[in-house]
Amino acid sequence: MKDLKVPERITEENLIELYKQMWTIRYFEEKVDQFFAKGKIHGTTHLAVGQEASAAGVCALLDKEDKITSTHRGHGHCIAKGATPDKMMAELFGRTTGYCKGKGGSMHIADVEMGNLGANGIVGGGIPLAVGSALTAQMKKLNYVTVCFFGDGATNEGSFHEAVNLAAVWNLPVIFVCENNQYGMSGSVKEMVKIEDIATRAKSYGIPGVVADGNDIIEMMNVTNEAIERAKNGEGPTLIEAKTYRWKGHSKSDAKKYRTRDEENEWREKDPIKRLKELLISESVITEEQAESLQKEALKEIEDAVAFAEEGPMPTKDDLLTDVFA
Amino acid sequence: MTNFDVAIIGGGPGGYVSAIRAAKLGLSVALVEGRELGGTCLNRGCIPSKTLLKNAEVINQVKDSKKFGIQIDSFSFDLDAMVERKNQVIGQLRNGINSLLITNKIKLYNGYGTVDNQKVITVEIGEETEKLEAESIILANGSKPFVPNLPGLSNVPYHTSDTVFDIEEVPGHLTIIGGGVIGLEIACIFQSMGTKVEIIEMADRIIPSEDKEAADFLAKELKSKGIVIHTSTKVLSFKKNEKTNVQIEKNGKETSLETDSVLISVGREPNLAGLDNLSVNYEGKFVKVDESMQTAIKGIYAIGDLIGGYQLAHAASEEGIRAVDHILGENHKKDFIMPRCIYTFPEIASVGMTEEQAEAKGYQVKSQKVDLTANGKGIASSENNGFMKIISEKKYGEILGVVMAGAHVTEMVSQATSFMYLEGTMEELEDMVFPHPTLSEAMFEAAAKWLDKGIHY
Amino acid sequence: MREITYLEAVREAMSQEMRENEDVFILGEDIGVYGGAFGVTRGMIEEFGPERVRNTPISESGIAGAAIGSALTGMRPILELQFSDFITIAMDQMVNQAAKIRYMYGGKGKVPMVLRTPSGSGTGAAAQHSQSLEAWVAHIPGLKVVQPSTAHDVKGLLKAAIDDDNPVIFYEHKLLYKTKGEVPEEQYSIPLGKADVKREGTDVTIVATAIMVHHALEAAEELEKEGISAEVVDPRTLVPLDTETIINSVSKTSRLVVVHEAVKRGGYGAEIASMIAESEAFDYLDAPIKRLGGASSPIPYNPELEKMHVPQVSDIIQAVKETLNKA
Amino acid sequence: MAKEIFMPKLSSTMEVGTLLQWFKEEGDSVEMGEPLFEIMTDKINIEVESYEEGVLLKKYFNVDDEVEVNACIGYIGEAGEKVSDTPPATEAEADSGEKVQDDSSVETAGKTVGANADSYENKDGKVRATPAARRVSRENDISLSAISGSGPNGRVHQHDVEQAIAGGVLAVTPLAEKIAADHGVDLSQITGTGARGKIEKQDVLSYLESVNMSDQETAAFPAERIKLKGLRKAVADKMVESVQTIPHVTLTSDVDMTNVIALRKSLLPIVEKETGYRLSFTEVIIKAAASALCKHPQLNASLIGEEIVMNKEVNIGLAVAVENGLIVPSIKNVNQKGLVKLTQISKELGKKARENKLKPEEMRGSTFTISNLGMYAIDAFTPIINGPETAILGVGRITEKAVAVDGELAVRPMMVLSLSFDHRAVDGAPAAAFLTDLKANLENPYSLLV
Repeated sequence: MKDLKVPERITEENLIELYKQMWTIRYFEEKVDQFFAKGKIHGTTHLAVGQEASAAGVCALLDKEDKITSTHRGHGHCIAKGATPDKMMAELFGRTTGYCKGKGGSMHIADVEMGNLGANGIVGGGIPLAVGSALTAQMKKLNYVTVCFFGDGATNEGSFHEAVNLAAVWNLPVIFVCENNQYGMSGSVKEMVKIEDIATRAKSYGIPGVVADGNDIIEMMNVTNEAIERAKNGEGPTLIEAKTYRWKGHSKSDAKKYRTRDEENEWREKDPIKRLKELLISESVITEEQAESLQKEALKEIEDAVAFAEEGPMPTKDDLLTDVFA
Repeated sequence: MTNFDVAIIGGGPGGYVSAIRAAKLGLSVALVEGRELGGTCLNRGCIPSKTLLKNAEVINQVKDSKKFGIQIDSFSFDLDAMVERKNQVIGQLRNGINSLLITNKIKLYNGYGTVDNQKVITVEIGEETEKLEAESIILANGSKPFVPNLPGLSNVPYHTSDTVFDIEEVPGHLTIIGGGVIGLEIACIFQSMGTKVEIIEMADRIIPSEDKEAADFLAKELKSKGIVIHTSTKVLSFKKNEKTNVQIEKNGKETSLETDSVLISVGREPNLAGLDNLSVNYEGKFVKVDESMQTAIKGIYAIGDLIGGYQLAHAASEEGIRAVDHILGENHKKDFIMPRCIYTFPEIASVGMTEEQAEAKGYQVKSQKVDLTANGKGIASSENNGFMKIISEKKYGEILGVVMAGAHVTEMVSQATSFMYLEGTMEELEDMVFPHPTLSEAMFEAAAKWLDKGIHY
Repeated sequence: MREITYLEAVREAMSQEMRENEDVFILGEDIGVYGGAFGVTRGMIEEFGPERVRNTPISESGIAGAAIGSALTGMRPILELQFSDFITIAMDQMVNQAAKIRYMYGGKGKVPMVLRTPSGSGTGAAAQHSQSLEAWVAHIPGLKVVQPSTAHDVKGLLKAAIDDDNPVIFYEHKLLYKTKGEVPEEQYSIPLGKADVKREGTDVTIVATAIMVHHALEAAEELEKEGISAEVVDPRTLVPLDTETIINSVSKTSRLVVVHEAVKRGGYGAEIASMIAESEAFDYLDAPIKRLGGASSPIPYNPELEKMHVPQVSDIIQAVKETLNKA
Repeated sequence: MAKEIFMPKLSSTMEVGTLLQWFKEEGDSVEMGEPLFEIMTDKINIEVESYEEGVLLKKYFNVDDEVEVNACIGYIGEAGEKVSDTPPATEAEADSGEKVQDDSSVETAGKTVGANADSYENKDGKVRATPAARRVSRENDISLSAISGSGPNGRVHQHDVEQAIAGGVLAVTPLAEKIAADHGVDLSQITGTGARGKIEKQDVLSYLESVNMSDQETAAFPAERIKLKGLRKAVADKMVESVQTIPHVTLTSDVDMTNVIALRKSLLPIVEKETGYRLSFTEVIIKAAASALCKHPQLNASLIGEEIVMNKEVNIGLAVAVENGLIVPSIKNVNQKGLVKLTQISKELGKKARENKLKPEEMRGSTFTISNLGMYAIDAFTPIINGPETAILGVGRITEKAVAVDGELAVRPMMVLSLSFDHRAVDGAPAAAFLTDLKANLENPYSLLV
């Protein structure tokens, strides 16, 4: 693995697993999109096709105890943090076998025991929560980090400013990962943020800010690794800006009028999965056939997930009022 | 000029009762009284007569003591002491009324008041005059004895009920002109003191407005006590020589009698002083009012002897209360059930209609009379002369009227009044338990007999 | 038994709990050396140090979110919001995050935290620092709401709130801080959702919250003189609400007057009134239910106007008499 | 295996999509996520990406075709794969059997609160009462309408009901109860005006009067059985009493009305000018009867108890038929009144009777009654005496009859008079004499003037 400069804890198996994981994420999102289009899944959804590398890249460095908070476009984070597609799909089908017994839905899938503190329907809603998680780590002297995923849009929310500042002044072990997919719903980041790189905002809170190619999983792993070291050494939080692009609309009824075809095709060229595949093959980590079979395994896992979801029982009237209070 | 919710002219039983009731119901009240509180009733009527009648009763009992095995050799009585006791009773009651007025914050004006149509009252107190104004006014001026100008009357000394109770010495012979309630009661007083009493009545019987049987019974009793009663007799004239000579005429035959003293008690006339610039309507000499005691002028009411009718103290009070209620917007529909009492020996009491009145109203009348002669308590206390009569309506047994004659009936009549007021019928009266032995159980006997279920009758 | 103030009772409840339980800590603005805007946390930083008495930047959304996040991950934070009016800034975190996390995550995950905050008018702090917005949070499934009225109750209820595994909004009325009462020294807990009949009575039930409990008791004394026996019920917690005690009381007295300081329109009194109208007690109502609450205006600055804004003892007496046709 | 391309459902309200253009031709290769075709929905135009990879095998629809949501519009698969030429029928709603709710038709989670308020028919009508009062009245089965409320606007409170119960079912005086029972009146229908709502005699009497009035309005009795109530009852009682106590004898006599007809014709304009009413035969008969009664006072007498009361006044009762009964207003001192006055009074009393506006005194004090059935095809009948009166005159119709006049046959307007009299007070002879005089008065009415 000559020029595959990856953090040392990352082995070739990890890379292969990551390649398959990215396909799992993509097929999950495509299948979900298909089902929503057929009206078989209820409500709406926000898909992270094209952003697989930032989720997989960051979570590759995390242990089970480490915690993440996610966004309304969080299927990728979920899978990357160890959630299984079958329970996720069951949740989207509203079945009691889903992660949240069918009560949470696409924007709120969470698995607290597995460290996934949950997706969040409120833009920037999860950022203060991540800071809180980091506060617990500091106060109880637990050696875990908390990764906080959010989009470029969230950086204009009050909660982002207040939480990052609080983490900074208390030197909390939290890593703020801004997946800058260029658009906050229909607002292009160029119209909504004056500065070129969101990472430069970190300086105003006295914490380091790093720009990374969100579609290069290797680079994402490296910058995440550095941030984890800082956090674990009590040097406080880091802001990572992952430049990436979401191939699909904001949600199912988005005709993407706000951007051009060329721009989309330009970013499709930087397909994170294709780039990892070419890298692994060129580094002879895997062969073309292995890549094919990994891809098929991923698709199979998703189709099984759909079957599992469709068998799951629907909740009954009695479920309505449970779980309101602990 | 001060303003009151209610101003009342006259402090008699009509005036002071309505003043207190109005105050209790939250109205600001003024009471105008020229003479003494309590009016005729307290000072010159009911109270003095009942007080002296008690004296008379005791004298009679002393005279009767032999019947009860009590030997009294000789006794005497002191008229001045009796009059003094009478005045002491009146004083005590008058102070009572005064303190009631104070506790109820009623403003008392001690003077004669005249009222005008704008409801302004001018009161003369000594020399100065005070003016006061009121939303509503109740006229309770009361009445005074009526003295007909019979020929020669002016040049002989005579009493009216106003003066007779302050008499200095017991007359040997007393002639009473008028066989009404007042005349008869005074007759009983002086008869007990040994005065020879003669009564001159124009009508064919005494107490003409009451039940005929009661009148006949009373006349018989009074005669048995030595009181001479001349009915259908007119007074022609009076002449003064050493004694007073009274010319009378009955069935065209003129006679005359000598007497020491004369009492005029032929009726009472309303005190109209103070009403001259008030354009109220009159009915004969009495002020005309509607069923809620209101005169022709809105907000001006009249009650008591001033409007005629019963001319009784409790009638005046009841009429006063009805007027006050009307001022507060409430109007009573039911007409009065008014008991009447005569405190002669024995007494007469009645309530409701006589038989004639009932029949005139179209009721199918069936009445029932029961004598007291066989009554246990009567015999025991040798008070068994008298009767109870119930006048009832055939179909429903509605009690239309009750007449009682005998001892203590003035107390018992309230039983009959309450029965009629609460609309009890003969069945309930018969069904009710009366204490034995009592005179009042005669009511039970009458009801039982009326239902053909009599026990002793 | 010794007497301490409502404020001392709050501090004592927190200190005693923090001595027992490491996970319990308090965060908020100016709660450290300054001792809290109303002096509730005075002396606590000296005992527990800045680690567990955490002075925060003025970021209600941020610190509320941090409290929720830490609660989700094992801590039991007590968040002091300096004025209950500022809940508007932390509303998203409380309503969309804290209240809903357990339900959205299908019962996995819990948020054991207490948001304590001084509330109510009477201190001349004017419109933005004197509100009573308990009806907002009482409307959100997932949040519990507590309004203690006495020093004894506040200590027991705060203990229960800290022990509760759910987010609890804990309102302390400013004018009550200085009121005294008998408070046991040892720790004790008053269960949430248990009303307290502060005064027995037979003719009318007065349900009152926070400061209004004291006004109701005063009114009841006056009414007693006029032969009217009033029962005063203090719900102590709005969510969960002890409906049973209120229903039994109204069924006994057959008349109900509900009084709270918050604006009458849309106030929690409407919830209590309709709960009664829908309950067994309906058949025992012998007069229309009466509600008293704040006037429909922001809280005025002028002290006289401020007093008028809130139901007075005389208003309670008048309302009671109206239910008895004696007004 | 060829994969289906279907028309996506892109909004909750979308039913169909119109195909705007294809970006690929049959045989082209297609990448996953690559735009495949553009459609127009009810809201927007949108490019649809392919969910599959492979070669576009078949296009079933062309530009501007309207395609149902979820319908198959083509296939992607391996190159050369065979697919059917016609689109398959739109899939069954959901291949996996459960129907996934479209979000637009989500049932509201809240349970629909059944109208659980027990909608017992509020038998108390529009009575203003508190729930507690209603509960106590339900539990004790007494009607609220009989209770006067002490609350504002007369609202009935609990203690009002309890008091009503405490005072027996209803506070009523013994006398009032007897009268009500006697008339079969339900006490709970009467509002008492005595102390605390106690029902007194006067309340019952005024209720009876009102019921007489209201009886007419509430015609909603079950057709077949009408209870003897109100006026009907009153008339019934009177008739029974009269028939049972009075020995009735009825005499009839035939009267030639020729002259009366002429008299009436001449007097019509005069009376009409004076009163606005038209003089009718009844008034003439009343006048004739009055003058006859003066000559025969026995027929004008009343029998009260054991006494025959010789009435000085001649007050004639006029039987007026009203709905569901009969009322007898009385015209006072008929003998002193002329035909003008009589016409006016009798017409007005008739009108008042029919409108139930007669005052009690206008119905009392009559000494002799006349019942006229002339407007019907009735000749003679046996009228029942209206106690305590001792006689009653029945008037039949005027009809042309062939009669012998001075031995020759003539056609004359004849009318039968039927006189019933109380044989206890009046014997046949005096009654016959009266009837003969009355016939004479009518046959030469001018004698009335003298």
